[in-house]
Amino acid sequence: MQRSKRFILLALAALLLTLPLAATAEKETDFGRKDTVYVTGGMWSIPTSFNPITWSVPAGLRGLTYESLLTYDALSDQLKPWLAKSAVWQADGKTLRVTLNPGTTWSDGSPLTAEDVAFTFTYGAWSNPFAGYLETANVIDDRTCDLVFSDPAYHSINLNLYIWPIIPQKIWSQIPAEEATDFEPSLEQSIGSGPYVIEGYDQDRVVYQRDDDWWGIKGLERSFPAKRVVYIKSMANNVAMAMLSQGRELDMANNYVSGLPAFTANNPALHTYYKGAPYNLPDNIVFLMPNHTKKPFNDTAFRRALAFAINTDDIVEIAYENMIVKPENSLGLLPHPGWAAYNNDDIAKNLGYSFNQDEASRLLDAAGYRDTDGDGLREYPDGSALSFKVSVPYGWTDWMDALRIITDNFREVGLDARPDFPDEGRYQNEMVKGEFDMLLNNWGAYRSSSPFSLYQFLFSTYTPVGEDEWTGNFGRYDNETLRNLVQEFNRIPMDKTQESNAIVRQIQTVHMQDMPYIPLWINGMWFVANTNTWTNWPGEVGSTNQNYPSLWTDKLQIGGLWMLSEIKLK
Amino acid sequence: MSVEVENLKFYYRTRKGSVKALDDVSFSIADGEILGIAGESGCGKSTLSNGLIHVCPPMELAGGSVRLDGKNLPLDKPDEMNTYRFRNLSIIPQYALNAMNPTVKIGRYVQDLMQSRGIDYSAIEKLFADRLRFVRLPEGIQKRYPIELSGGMKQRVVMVISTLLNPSLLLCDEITSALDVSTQKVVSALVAAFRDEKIVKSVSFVTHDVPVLYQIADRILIMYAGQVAEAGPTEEIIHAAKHPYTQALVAAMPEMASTYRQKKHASIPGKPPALLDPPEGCRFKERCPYRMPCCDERPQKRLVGNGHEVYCWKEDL
Amino acid sequence: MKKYISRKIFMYLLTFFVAISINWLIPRMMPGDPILNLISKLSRQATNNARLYAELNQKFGMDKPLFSQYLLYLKNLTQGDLGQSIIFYPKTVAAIVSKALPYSLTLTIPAILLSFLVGNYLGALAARKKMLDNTVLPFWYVLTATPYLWLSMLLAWLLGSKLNLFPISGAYSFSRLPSATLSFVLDYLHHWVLPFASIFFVQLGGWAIGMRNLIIYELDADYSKYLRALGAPDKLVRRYAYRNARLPQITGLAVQLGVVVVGAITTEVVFGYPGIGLILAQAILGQDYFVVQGAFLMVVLCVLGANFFIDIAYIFIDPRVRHSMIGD
Amino acid sequence: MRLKDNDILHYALRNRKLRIGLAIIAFFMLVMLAGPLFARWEARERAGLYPSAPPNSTNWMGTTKMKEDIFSQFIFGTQSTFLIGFLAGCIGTTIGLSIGFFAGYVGGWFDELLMMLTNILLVIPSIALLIILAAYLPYRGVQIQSVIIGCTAWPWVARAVRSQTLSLKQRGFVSLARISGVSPLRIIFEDIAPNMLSYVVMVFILQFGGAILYAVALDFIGLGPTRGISLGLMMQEAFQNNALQVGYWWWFIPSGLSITLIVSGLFFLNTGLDEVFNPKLRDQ
Repeated sequence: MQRSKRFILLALAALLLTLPLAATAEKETDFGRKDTVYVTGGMWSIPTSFNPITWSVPAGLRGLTYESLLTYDALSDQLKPWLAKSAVWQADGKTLRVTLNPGTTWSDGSPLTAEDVAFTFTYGAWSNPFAGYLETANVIDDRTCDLVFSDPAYHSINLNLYIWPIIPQKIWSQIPAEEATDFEPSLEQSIGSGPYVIEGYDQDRVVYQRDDDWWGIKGLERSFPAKRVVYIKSMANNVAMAMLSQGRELDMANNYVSGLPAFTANNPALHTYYKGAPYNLPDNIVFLMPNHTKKPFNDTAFRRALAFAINTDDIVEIAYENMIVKPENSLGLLPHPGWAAYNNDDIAKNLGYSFNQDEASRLLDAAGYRDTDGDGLREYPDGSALSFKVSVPYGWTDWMDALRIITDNFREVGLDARPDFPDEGRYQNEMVKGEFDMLLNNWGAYRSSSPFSLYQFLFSTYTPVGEDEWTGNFGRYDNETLRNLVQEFNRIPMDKTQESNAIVRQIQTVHMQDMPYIPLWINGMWFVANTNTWTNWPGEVGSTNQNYPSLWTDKLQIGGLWMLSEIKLK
Repeated sequence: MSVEVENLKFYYRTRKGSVKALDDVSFSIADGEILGIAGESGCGKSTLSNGLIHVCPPMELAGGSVRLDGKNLPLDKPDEMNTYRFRNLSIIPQYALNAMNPTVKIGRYVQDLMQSRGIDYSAIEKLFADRLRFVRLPEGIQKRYPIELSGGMKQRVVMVISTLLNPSLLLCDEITSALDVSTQKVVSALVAAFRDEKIVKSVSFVTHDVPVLYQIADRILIMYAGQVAEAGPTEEIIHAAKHPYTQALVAAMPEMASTYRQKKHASIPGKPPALLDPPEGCRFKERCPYRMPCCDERPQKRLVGNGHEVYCWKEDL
Repeated sequence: MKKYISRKIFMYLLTFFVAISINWLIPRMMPGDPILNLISKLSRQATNNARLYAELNQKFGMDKPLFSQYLLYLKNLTQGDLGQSIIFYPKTVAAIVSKALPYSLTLTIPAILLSFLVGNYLGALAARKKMLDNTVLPFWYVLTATPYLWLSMLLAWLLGSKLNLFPISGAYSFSRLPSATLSFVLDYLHHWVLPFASIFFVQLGGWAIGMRNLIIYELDADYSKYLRALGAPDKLVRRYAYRNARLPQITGLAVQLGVVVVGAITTEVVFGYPGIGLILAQAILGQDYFVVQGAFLMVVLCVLGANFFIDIAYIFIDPRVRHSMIGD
Repeated sequence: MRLKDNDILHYALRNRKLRIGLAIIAFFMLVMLAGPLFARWEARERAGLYPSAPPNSTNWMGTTKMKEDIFSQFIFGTQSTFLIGFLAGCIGTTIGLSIGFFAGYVGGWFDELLMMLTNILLVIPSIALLIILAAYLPYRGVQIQSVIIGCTAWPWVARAVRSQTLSLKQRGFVSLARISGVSPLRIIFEDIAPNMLSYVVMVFILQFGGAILYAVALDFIGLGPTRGISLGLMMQEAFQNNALQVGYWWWFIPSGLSITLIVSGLFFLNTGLDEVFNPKLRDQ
């Protein structure tokens, strides 16, 4: 009895002593360090289904394993060939002719043909981005397919050409379309066309292994230096930071990392897109969304006053420690070449807002919101008490910090505003049902080939209270003219910028005048890399890898894939 | 004389001063003798037993000596005492019913105990079995846990264990107080039997129950407030007590000698003095019906018969 | 014996039944539509909602009266159907939980058992000498008073990031896939050390204190006095005291199992250790009630199982229990 | 009676563990009560000149990333952490005490029933129950947190109190009181309760400390108060913002260290009291 216990103690002590020794010795690993790139960010939950056409797809699957027809260079605003050599609108304006690159194959070696393209875009209704307005998909030959649209929504179609993955007909034709999203392909069934195949996965990772027979090595004259890409599930902030600085099992993180400026200053191996502030490229816009079905948010003057009250510089400098760019103007557009044609500065100057609390107070006074009972807080014009809350999901720390600044600003102009941090579930519930006072959201305001995606998010729908709104007009802003303008915008071909800008000017004018949703700040494309093993990460200077540095879901197609093919071994 | 106790003092050290629980006590026990020690609770009789076996804080040896078989016991050196304990002097404690480790089998217990004392168990195994039989415990009791035994059985097991090494002196500390009357009888008969069989040479039998002593003791020592009041042959103490306290104590016993029926003593008025700061002189004086001025001085030992000593100033003893 | 065991089994079944009923009841007492709560997760694919709503409503029998819902819940449970995860869609709760369970068990069971053994040993050691006791006791107190996560973070920072001795994330290197090789096992152990140590040390303090107090009581017990009176050396007295003090500690072990779950959750979060705790924390933030409930059930089941095991083991360890059973 | 003669008080004043525990708790009580006089800002006020500033003459314990004054946060955080411990401790002790008392005192099937309930809740891990409860509550404040912690922590108190009551019941004075026809409530309050007072105080202290640790765990996994500040939240925010990695020790150390100190102080207090009330454990 005694002896065995002593033995256990000894064994334990020995174990604890030898493990660090084992660690310091050169470790034998399964994956060669120089063969593998370790990335994190963008994979928020455990990998569940390797089905490329569900929303819960593991990060990297669309892009590394399943490919889209085109890719989009989100830095230079250009569509680039990928599976397709080209996708050209025919003269009728309704037919999109897709021509595949030569030699496209699936990972099992069988050819990827125009049949697969046609299948992808006609398969089912749930899982098909063109469902409803794609008339037919005509296979012209092995390499060519015509997609014929009844009512071509050019901007939406453009978006999906570089997002949507082509799926193998031979696998998916066996799956009834209505079960498509429930289908969980086994690893054998996970036949993609991309440069990597799934090698394995666990609760906290997916390992992609390079397919050395990938068609693109010849077809695109492109290759990937890393034999493996290990996608690590997003981890606690401090763990990510520690692992990044060690660089042992993490090369790049697409995470918001609090304290990054102080941290990079002491770690020369760490690399960000910009050497100093703002460190990150702009990626999406966060809006303050008032609920238009509630008082006082149905009052335009009140909303405009709110816009003037917010010190967006504080958000950038304090909440984000200067890790993001400051917006150029109040239009709520990304500083991005693809959207530059629509950056109508004059509208912003004449109708927009800037941080000016005197103006905010003047507007509120003029609209009758005054402090009539002398408690330092404004009341409704009729004298009744005015107070409201602004919601952000609990745990989104950077947003929570930003929101504290915003509600402080509101108090400074005499408004009784309280920050509210509900759980994400309740936040979403209140959002889709229109039961909130005000909230912050950015769902559809991301970098894309056209600001249509932004206006579709904000203004394309209207759902009365009682029904659920899922697209983006959560505040139930009811403006039919604006809705029609957004649809009109979608129907103008991509290259006719002048024509579309005329419409966008109208949208922006209404937006700035009515201020239904207030643009707040521009979130960064969080990106930090460690250069100990892999170098030539995207950067403003000194890098030939000029690609959008993101491996978030559906961002590989706008730069992440290209980035991975252009990093170099140190 | 196998035991000679001279001027023994055991004090309890407390933060308010020393409690003189046993203050200058002398007596002796002859070979083959059972000395009964009686007195009210708090008179120092249990302190005496405990102190003889193990002086440990807060108890301390304040003076005096004990000779056992001619050798001085190193009472102030607990470690050296270890050699004498069990072998030369042993105790059957007051708490005999809880004295065994409940989670260890009896045989195993004795084995561990012997091993720890450096005694070869196999040499003693048979003796142990014989002794168990001697106290009329069933066979195979070595393989049982104490919890499986009745109170009387536990008591007997402890008696066997305590006397296993044939000690010269056996201290019995209130061993009958927790038992029912019939078991009391058996137990005290066993103590006498141990003596008769020469398993133990002499016995100090401490109890507050004088009738029990009448049955087995050869001599009786009456203690009061940490000191000896009277000592003498059993018959004399019971039937011809000299000390006023002894008289009161004996008078309080109902129907002496006919029965062991337990009954509360008819109480003597008053309380024993506090031993933290005991009064000068005779300690019984406050309660004594014969109090005299000279009682303020400590009474000297007076021999009033063959081996009958009294500590009292009263003249017409 | 039989009576005792069957009585125990009955109590545990009853407890389990109460636990699963609480589990069922709580979401239904909360305001709002639980299914809709779940669906709001599916927002990114709006088209799915109506269908999923109908499907889930039917699956969980939300349209039926409460009592039949309860029966349905029990029926699903007996078939091992814990429901459908939303944040980990389309995985079932059973699949997620069963994948995570081995990680939690291999982390917490050794931590509990080893801290129990070592803590008891050290506590007994400290009870031996006043000096030793006075010097190490404050240390035990500080250890038990340390929040698990605070210790986890400090360990991760010091031994992980600063000294670079141990990895601080995951259950095995990101440079591996599981295999049955020695190097994988070593790697696994290497990742296991820090989360293990965080739980181990906090627990250790508690056990040591408990043992110390018990030993002090036991050393004062009659049987210890008797041993001393018989001249037994301190060594034997202490050995017996330790032997007996261990028994109440084992009862404590059963209770501690439930408490360790706290440590396991926060520790797993800090180290990104892919066990039940991490799943639970994620499910809480994502309001994935079915996963929360599934994880809860799993934890309850483990704790109940361990308690039952200890109760039965007690029969063999403590003769007093065995004896009282015969008396039954 | 002179002070010197009072045994309990004497040992209490002499007991080192008790003194250490009292000193720690007194210190934090002082922080909590006198602190607000010195706290120049609200916990959430962006008061500092610089974000993440180390301790300086304006912000004595530095600032957070959000320019909040850590000294002020520390004071108000200590307040609510104590409040959580106190409230939850009170609730847990009260429930456990009443159930244990009545189960032990009344006995019979009533006892069986209550103990069955207690044993059931004792095995169900309370943290899991806590998480479930907290996860479904839409709003959480310090008070709600205390209530749910208190409501899940009582079973072992009940069990311990019951056995104490049983042993006290055996003693003569209770049966004497009973024979003399005194009402059970009077027996409980006049005879049993005073005898159990020391025990109750110690149970309360343990509950106090335990509740603080539970609250920290809840804060950490995102089930803390949705508004307000506590030491647990401070620690969680420091963790979220990489204070340790970046080296903002002034943000990270005070909260974690205070929690550890407060809880170990409570444990010291508890053991100290145990030794004072229980002569067997006293230092000789």
